[in-house]
Amino acid sequence: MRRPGKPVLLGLGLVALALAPVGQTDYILYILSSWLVFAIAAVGLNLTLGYAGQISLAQASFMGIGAYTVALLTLAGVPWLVAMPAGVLLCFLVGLALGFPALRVQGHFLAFVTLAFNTLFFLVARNEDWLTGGPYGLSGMPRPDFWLFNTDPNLPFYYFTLIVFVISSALMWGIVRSPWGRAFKALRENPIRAESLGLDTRRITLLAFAIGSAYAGLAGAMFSPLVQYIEPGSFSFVQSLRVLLMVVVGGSGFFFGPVLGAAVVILLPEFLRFTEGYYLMIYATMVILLMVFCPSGLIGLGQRLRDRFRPGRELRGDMKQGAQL
Amino acid sequence: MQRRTLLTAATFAAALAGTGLAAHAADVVKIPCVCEMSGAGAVSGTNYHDGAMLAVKEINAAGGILGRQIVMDTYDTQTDPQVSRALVQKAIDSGAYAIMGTVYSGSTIVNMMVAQRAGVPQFTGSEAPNITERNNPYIFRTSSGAQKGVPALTAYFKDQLHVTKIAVEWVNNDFGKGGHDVFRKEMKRVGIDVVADVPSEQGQVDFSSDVSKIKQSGAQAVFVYLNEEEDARFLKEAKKQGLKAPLVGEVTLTGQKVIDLAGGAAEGAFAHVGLATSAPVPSIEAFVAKFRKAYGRDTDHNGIKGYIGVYAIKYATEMIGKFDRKALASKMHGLTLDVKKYPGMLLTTSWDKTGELSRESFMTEVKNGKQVVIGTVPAN
Amino acid sequence: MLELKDLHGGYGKITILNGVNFVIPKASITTVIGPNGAGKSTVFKAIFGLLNIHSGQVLLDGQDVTRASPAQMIGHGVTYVPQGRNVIPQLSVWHNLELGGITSPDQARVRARMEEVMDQFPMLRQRRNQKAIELSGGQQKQLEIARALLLDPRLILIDEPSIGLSPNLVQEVFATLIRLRDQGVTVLMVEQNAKAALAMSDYGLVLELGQTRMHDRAETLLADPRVGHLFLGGHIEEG
Amino acid sequence: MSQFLQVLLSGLSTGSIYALAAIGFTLVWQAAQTVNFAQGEFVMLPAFFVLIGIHWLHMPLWLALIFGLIVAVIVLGLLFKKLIVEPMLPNGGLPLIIATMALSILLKEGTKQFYGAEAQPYPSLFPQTTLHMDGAVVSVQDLLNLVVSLTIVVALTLFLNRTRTGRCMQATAQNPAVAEILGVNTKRMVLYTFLINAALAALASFLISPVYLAKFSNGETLGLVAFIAAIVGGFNQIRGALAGGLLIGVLDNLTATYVTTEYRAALPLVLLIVIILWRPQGLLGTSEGRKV
Amino acid sequence: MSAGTPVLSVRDMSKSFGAIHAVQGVSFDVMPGEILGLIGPNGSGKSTLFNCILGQLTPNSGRVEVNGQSVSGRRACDLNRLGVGRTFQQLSVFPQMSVLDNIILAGQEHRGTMLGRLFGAPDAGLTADADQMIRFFRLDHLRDTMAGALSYGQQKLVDAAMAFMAGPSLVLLDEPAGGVNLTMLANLKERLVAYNREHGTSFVVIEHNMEFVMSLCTRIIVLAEGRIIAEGAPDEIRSNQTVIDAYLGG
Repeated sequence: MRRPGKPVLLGLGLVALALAPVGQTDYILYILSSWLVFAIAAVGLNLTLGYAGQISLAQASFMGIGAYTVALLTLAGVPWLVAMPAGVLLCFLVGLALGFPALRVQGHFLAFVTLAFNTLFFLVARNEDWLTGGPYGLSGMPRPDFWLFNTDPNLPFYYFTLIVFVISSALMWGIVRSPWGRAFKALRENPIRAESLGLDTRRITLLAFAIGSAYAGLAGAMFSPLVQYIEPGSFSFVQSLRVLLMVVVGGSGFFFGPVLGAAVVILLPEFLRFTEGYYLMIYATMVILLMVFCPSGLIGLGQRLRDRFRPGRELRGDMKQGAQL
Repeated sequence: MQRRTLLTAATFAAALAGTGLAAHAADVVKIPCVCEMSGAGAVSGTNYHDGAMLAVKEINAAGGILGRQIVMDTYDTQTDPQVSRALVQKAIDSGAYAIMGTVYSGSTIVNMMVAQRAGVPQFTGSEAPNITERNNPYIFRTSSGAQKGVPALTAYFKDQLHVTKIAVEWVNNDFGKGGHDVFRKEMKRVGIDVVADVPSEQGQVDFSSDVSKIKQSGAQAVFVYLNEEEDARFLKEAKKQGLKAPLVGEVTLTGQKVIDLAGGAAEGAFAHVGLATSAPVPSIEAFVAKFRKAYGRDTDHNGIKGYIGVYAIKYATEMIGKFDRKALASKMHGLTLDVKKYPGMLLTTSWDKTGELSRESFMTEVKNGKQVVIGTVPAN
Repeated sequence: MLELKDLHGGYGKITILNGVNFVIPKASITTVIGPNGAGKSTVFKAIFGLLNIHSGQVLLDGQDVTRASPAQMIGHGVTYVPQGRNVIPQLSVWHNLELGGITSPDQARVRARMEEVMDQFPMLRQRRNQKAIELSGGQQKQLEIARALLLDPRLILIDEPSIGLSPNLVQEVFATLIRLRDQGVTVLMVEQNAKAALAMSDYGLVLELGQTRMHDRAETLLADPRVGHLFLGGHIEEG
Repeated sequence: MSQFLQVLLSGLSTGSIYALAAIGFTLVWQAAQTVNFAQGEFVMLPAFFVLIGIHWLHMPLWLALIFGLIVAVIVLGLLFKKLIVEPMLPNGGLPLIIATMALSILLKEGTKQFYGAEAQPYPSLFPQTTLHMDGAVVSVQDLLNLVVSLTIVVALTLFLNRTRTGRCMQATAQNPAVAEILGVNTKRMVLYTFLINAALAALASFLISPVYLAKFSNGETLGLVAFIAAIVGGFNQIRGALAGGLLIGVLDNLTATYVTTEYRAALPLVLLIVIILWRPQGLLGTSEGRKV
Repeated sequence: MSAGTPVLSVRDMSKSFGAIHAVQGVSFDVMPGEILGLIGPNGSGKSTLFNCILGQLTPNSGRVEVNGQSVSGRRACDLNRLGVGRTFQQLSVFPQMSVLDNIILAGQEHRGTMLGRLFGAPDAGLTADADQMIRFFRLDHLRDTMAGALSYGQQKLVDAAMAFMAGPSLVLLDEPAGGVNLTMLANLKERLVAYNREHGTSFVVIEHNMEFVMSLCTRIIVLAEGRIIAEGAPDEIRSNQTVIDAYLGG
C-alpha cells in the first residue's frame, strides 16, 4: 500500500470535487449532489457487504427511514442538524435488529430476509398515510440553513453534500483502518477462525449491519432536502438493487469502490442518453460483461491492469471467501 | 487507491463537456418534453410526447411561434420521480421557454417545484388533485384533475343509476389514491354509502378476491379507478364472476387499449372522460386521424393532452407577443381559448387561477367493442 | 494389468504425487498403505481422471489411459469406490444401484447384473425401495461396492472400505473382494486398517510423501518391522 | 362459503403458475447453485416470442406456441447457461447475482424497445366459458391452468424419477462428485436443467399471459413471487416448490379477501422471513448436505 | 497459577451421535508447560473430543476446566479470552489480509475494550509484537503478503503464529503437520518446541504423523473407539503392543 503521492492524489481528488460545480448548470449540480448522496449509502453497504461479507438488500429502506425521519422532523420545524442524528440513530438501531437474522442464516437466505424487510418497509410507508403521506409522499422539506451558509440554492447545497460526504467518508476510513475494520474483514473471510481468536463475531456482525444502515440513514437525511419530495417508490427494493450494483460494480471491499460505482450507476446512464431507447440495454450489457470478465468490479479491473505493468504485487483475488452468496 | 479520485475528476470533466448544449439560437424556441418514455408510465408518456410532437410539426410547418421554430427535446424520466426532477432541471438549464410533461402525478409533484423555482411554465398531463392545490403559478393542466372529473360522475350515480350503495376499486398509488379520496368525499356529500373500498396493487394480476368482495358487498354500482392493464384484468374477472352491477370509471376504463386488452369483458362499461378520442366532435376525429397517419397507431387521451398543450403555449405567447415566461404564466391564468378562434385546442378550454383546466367532457360507454360517447358534461 | 510410470500430479498448485511407480498383476489384490497425506487417495483420483496429472503415465493392459475422463475409465472396465459416503441420498437403493450401469448401452444386461449383484448382497434386495439415505453407513458402503460391480469391471479401485464398518462387515467386504479376485478381477485398495488388509492381500504398496517407498508381497511387508516403524514414527530408509 | 371457494380456486390457479416458475428456479439452484434474479423476465419473455410468431411470422397459434417454446429454450436455456452462468460460476455467487439482475434489465428494456411498452392482448389457449360450482364461478381457463400445471409437474417428476436421464440429473444435483465417478456426463445434465427451466418458464408464460396480458414489466412481481414460493416450499424439492406456489397463490387471495387488502403483499414476505428463520430448509425441504 | 493446577482438565467427557458413541468417558489433565499428544486411528474420536473441549460441540456429559475455571458451554471467543489458543486442521488464515494483519487480528481482541479499539491506534499497538511473532516464525519476508498467496506450509505457520499471538496458556493444535513438507515440518516443530521452552505454554496436539508427535510431545494419550487405551511417554507408546494392534488393525 505504500505508494508515493497518495496524499497528493487524494488532495487532487478533493480539489476536483470542490471545483466540479464551477460554471455548471443546476442540472449538473443536482446530478453531482445525488451522486454524493448515493455514494454515502453505497459506502455504508460496502462496510456491510464488502468488508464484513454480509449481504443486504435493504439499503434503500434505511435510506427511507432516514429520509422520512428527517422529513417529518424538519417539516415540524426541527433543525436539520437535530433531525439528521435522530434519523441516523434510528437506522442504527433498526439495522442492529436486522442483523439478527444474519446470526442464523447467511448467503441467499440473508439476501431474501433483507429483501423482504425492504418490501415490508415500502408497504408500511405507502399504507400508513397518517404518518408518511402514503403514496403522495411528503414534500416541501426545507434545505438546512446554517446562519451564514444557506443551502437552499443548488450550489451551496452541493458543497453541503460534499462536506457531509467527506466527513462521513473520513469516518468510514477511520473505521475500516481501526481494529474494527480488521475484525469486519476477518468476519468476511473466516468467521470460525475469527471467533477462535477471541473475536465476538455476533457483536461484529450486528455492528456491520448497524453501521452500514446508519450510513444509509445519513444518505436518506441528505436525500430528503436534496429532492425535497419523498415517496415510498424512492425506497423500494429496486433502489436497494441500485445501491448494491454501485458497490459491486465499483469494487466491493475496496474503499473507493462504491464511490466510483455510484458514479457509474448515476452518471453513466446520463452519458448514454444519446443512444435514446437503447441506453438501459447498453448499460445492462456493460454490467454483465464487467461481471463476466472482472467480477471484482472496476477497481479490481484497474488493479489488474496495473499489476500487468507492475508485477510483484499480490492481487486481492476474487471474493470467494466472504461476500459469497 | 487514489487513482479513483482522479478518475472521478475525469468523470467530472466529461460531465462538463456533455453540457455544452446550452447554445442559444435566436430563431428557435425550446419547448422540451419531459415524460415517461420507459418504465410503468411508458404508454401514457409516449402518447403525450407523440401528441405534442405532432403539434410541434404542424406549428413549425406553419411558421412557428412568432416566427421562431419550436425545438422539442425529449427527456425520458423512466417513470422515476427523482429522475424526472433532474431532467426538468436539465431541460430548464438548456434554456426551456416552457416545459411539456410529466404525465405521472408522482413525478409532476416533484419536478413542478423545480420549474416553479426557475419560473418556467409547465404543462402537465397529470390529473391528481393535489397538483393544482399548491399555489404554484407555473403549473398548468392539459386535462382536468380528478377533483373535477369525479364529481361529474356523482350526478350520474345519483340521478341516473339511483344507487344508494356503491363500491370503489382503486389502484393504491398516488394516481389511484387521488381519485379515491375525491370519490369518498363526493359520496359522503351526496349520501351514497360506500360499502366496499378495495385498494389494489399496481401491476396486480389476480383480481378474484377484489371482485368477490365487491360482489359480496351488495353494491349497486362500482367505481373503477385503475390503470389500463389492471382495468382490463378487473373487467375480465368481473365478467367471469358474473358481477352484475354497472362498472363506471374515470378516463381509462373505456379507453381503446382497455377494450383491446379485455376482449369482450369491457362491453357495457361506463366512464367519464375529460377528453375522449372517440368523441363525436369533428375536431377530435380529425386529430385522431392525423395521429394515426403520423404514427401508424391509435392514441389515447394523452395524445390529445400533449397536442393541445403545445397549441396553448403558441396561442398564449402570440397573445402576449413576446417570449416571456412570466408573462406567459400570468396570461394563462383565467384564459379561455375558444375552439372556433383557436382550432388547435380541439375543444374550448379555460384555465383558472390555479392552473386547473375546464372544458366540456363526455360520458362514454363501450358498445360493440368501441368507446361510444353517450352524453356530454358541460364545462364547469 | 495396471502400470503407473513416474506419475506427478496434484490439485491446482499443490503437488501431492511426486513420482509414483508400480505395476500390479491381473487378478490380484493390492493394498496401498502409508501415513496420512502420503497421497494414497490421490493416486486413485489420478488413475480415474479426477486430478491434474503433471507428468507420467497410466497404462491399463499396456494401453495409455493417462488423463482419461471418469466416463472413459468406466468404458475401459475400471470402477472406483471413493472414501466416505457416496450414495445419491434421495434416490432409492435400486436406482442407486442402477446408476452403476447408467452409461452402459446394454440396459438388459445391466438389469440382469443387478439381480446377480443383489444375490451377493441380499440386504440390498430387502431394501431396494428405500431411499439410500435411510441405510446405515455400512449398508451404504455395501451399496457402493455393489454398484461398482455392476459393469463387470476388470479393475476396482476401492478407498478405505472399512471406515465406519463393524468388524464383521469388514470381514464380509474383504471376503467379497477375495471372491472377486478369484473371478479374475483386479483390486486396488487403500486401507488404514493395514494389518487386516495386508493379511488378505496379495501385494502391498507403501506410499510416503507422494512416492512409492515399498512394493512387495503382502506377507513380506507384514513381516517387515519397518512397516510398523513407518506407522509409529520414523522413516523408511531408501533401499 | 361460496366466496371462500371462489377465492380458493382462483388462488390455486394463479398459484399453480407461480409454482412452474418456482420449480424452474429450484432446479437451477440445485444443479448450478445459481439464483436467477431474471427468472421473472424468463416468464415474461416467451409470450412475446409467441406474439412474434403470430404477428410477424403469421403462424397459427399452435405453431407459434411451439416456436415460442423452442426459442425460449434456446435463448433462456442454452445461451443463458453458456454465455452467462458458465463463465461466471468460478467467480462465486455475488457477481452472478448482479449479472442476472442486469440481465433482467436487459430483457425488460429489450422487449420494450422491440415490442413496445404497451400491454399486448394475448390469445387465450382455452375456451372462455365458466362453470358454476356451489355458488362459485370458475372459469374453464383457471381450471385448465391448474390441470396443465399439475400435469407438467407430474410429468417432470416422472421424467426425473422414471427415466435414466432424469435419475442422472438427480444424481448430478444431489452429489455431482459421485455422479461424475459413475460416468454421468454432469455438464450435460446441468445443461438439461437449464433447458428444462427455460421450458417451464415458457409454459408458465403461455398459461399466464392470457390473464396477465403480455407486458415487458410483468416479470417484476412474478420473479419475486417465484423466489418466495421456492423458499417457502423448500429450496431443493420439486413438490416443495409446487406446494409453495399454490400456498402463496391461495394465501394471497385469502388475505386480500378476509384480512387486509393494503397489506396483501406483506403476508408472503412475513411468511418468508418466518420460514427462513425457523425452518431454512423450507416446509417440505430436506436440509442440504451443502453449507448455505 | 500454581504449578499444581492443571492448565486443562477434562473429566468424563462423552459425546454420541445417534447410536455412535464417538467419545466415551474420557478424562485427562494437561499440566503447565506440558506438550500432550493425542493420537489414535481414524474415527477414534480425537476430533470430536477436541471440538467438545473447544465448545464447538455440546458434549452429552463431562466437564472442562481451564486453569481451574469451568468453561463448559462457553463460546469459542470467550474461551480464547481465557487463554486458550488453537489451530485448525484445514487451512485457517484470512486469505485477503496481509500476514501482518492476520497476526495483529489474533491479538487485538485482547487489547482494551471494544469501543477503545475503535478510537485507538489502527494496529491496537500490536505492530511490534506482531513483528516479533513474525520473526519468531521466520516469516519476515512475507510480512506484507496476502496470506492467501502463501504456500500451504507457510499458511500453517501463520495459523500457528495467530494461535500464540494472545499469549495463551494453552494451545490446541489440530493436525499441524498435515500436508506440510518435510523441511517446513522440521521448522514448525523446532519453533513449537522453542515457543514452549520460552513461554511455558502447554500444547495439546492431534496428529497422525507419528514421527512428529513422538519427537514433539512429552506425553501421549492414545484414543481408540472413543476411549483412552494407552497413556505415557513417547517411547512407551512406541513399543506398546495394544497401540500397534489398534493402529495396524487386528
